[in-house]
Amino acid sequence: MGAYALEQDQSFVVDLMEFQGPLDLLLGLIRDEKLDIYDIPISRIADQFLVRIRTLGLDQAADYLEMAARLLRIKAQLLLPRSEHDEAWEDPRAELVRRLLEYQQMREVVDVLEKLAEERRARFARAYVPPSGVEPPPSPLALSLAELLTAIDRVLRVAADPAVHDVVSRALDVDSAIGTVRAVLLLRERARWRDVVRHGAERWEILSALLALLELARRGELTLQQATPFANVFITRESTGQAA
Amino acid sequence: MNPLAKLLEAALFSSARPVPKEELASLDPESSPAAVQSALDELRETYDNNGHGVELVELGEGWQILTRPEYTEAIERAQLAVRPHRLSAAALETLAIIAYRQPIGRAEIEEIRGVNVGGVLKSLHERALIDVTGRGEGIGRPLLYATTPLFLEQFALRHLEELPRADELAVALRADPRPI
Amino acid sequence: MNPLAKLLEAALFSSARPVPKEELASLDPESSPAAVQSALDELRETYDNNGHGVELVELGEGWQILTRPEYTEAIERAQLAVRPHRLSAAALETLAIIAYRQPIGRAEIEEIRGVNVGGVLKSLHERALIDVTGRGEGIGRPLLYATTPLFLEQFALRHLEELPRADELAVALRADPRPI
Repeated sequence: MGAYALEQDQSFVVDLMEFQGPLDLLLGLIRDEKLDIYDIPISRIADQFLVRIRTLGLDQAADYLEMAARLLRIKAQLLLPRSEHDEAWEDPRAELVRRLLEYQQMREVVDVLEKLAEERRARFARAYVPPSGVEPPPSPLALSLAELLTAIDRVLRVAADPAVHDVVSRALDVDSAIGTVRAVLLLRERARWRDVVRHGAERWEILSALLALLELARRGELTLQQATPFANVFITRESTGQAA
Repeated sequence: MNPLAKLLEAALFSSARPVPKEELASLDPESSPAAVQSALDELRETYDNNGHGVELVELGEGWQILTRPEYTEAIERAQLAVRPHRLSAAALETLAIIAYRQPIGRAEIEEIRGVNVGGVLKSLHERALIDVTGRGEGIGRPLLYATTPLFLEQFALRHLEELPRADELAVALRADPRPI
Repeated sequence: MNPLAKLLEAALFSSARPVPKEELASLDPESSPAAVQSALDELRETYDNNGHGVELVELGEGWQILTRPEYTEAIERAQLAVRPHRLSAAALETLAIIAYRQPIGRAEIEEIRGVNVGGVLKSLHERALIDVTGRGEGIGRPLLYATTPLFLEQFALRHLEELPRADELAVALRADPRPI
């Protein structure tokens, strides 16, 4: 599954070509030609780079085109005339050399990581995990911003899809009605039937609210009063009920 | 232990389910059923005689290494003491929607998530991560939810503006190949 | 084995992930950290000296029992467990950069790798090998990434310092190219 996900991104194309990007390709050329990385003959390497990305079909890939443009720019800069003893002159290749070395270093680390991962893959952890016996009591919440951001990302992906509404008959939802009642009673001590059931509520909503009220009354979170039949129902929060 | 007993131990350890004897036998085609049985006996005796926290048991479906029951309670207690509780994906998504769209009513959240969020709202409210801040316009004047100061505290945010904008997030978390 | 070592063995057997040191310590509140360490040593020696198919290793900020590599092939052939997928070269390069430069933003990773890394970051994040740890300074306050404990675990590292230091690498960074 993970491998599949990785294949989804554009690096897949580059994977096929056995090159991880323009720097990798460039290093390959330097190695093949046995060139000194600190003294790259830019004009020659730029021409070869262009030929290679054309033959490899990478001449449409932005990352490779950017590198090609960079090489041609350095080539042009090196052709500019300069005086014999120009102290301020900077080799236009310096930045490229720095990046190539940095990339090479990173590849060395990749070799280390690959070896470590291979060693770890060759060992299995315990697969059977005994089911926990008890419902865990509420323990401190561990929340990370990253988790929240990932959730937002999931939401955005889903929310971007066109909404499709299916009409289904709904079962009672007493739990949410309980939530609504509790929420109302958080705001004030006394409430009326109208406060917990919206105007024009569907039958399942009315029934859910009624069951919720009865349930909460049973749990002692509120009391229900109705002066006369069909009169307004008053809902009063019990002070001993659950705190907010 | 003899080599076959060691192999069986590794295999039983890495299997998610009890392993039938035929499957254990297939680990080493050279070994006879009698050799497999005597290796199992050796493994069981090693666990029993050398004082181990685990034991080898034969269940209906096969053989399995299990922790001894007397340690279960201590292990569960230690896990609870150390492993913090995490919010479910559903709760996080609901919280994310409220954080970005507050104040927001339940119907609107359900519209975005496509599922009933009654239970989730309730538990977020119990955890004091959201609160009812008022009632909206429209049919039934729905309750509106918003995040609480505790929410900011839990995510180590100074204020809501520290959350990335939706468009930034898309760039940061999503595959986003440059235009060619 | 001593009673604490047995308890630790049972706890380590009950987890598919490395068990954090704090959790091991809280198994028996009466035991000192030194006692826990010596029980762990006893358990490791028992596995090593008495010829077991498993061994005790320290990794990813905790301890874990793992099968010995010589049995992997037989276990896989008998289809009792499967090895996880290898990471792609793109994923490894990105992880290498994050491991050394964390916390690091996407632009900086792309600068080093020379390619777009949006998709790779997303899959590494989905596999919980990296995490967002904050936001950087500068334009758009980019999200910053760091490696997770699971990264250490999957590369069997105790901590990041086990990776080679820059001066231990064969390629040394040299400031300027030779003058022409």
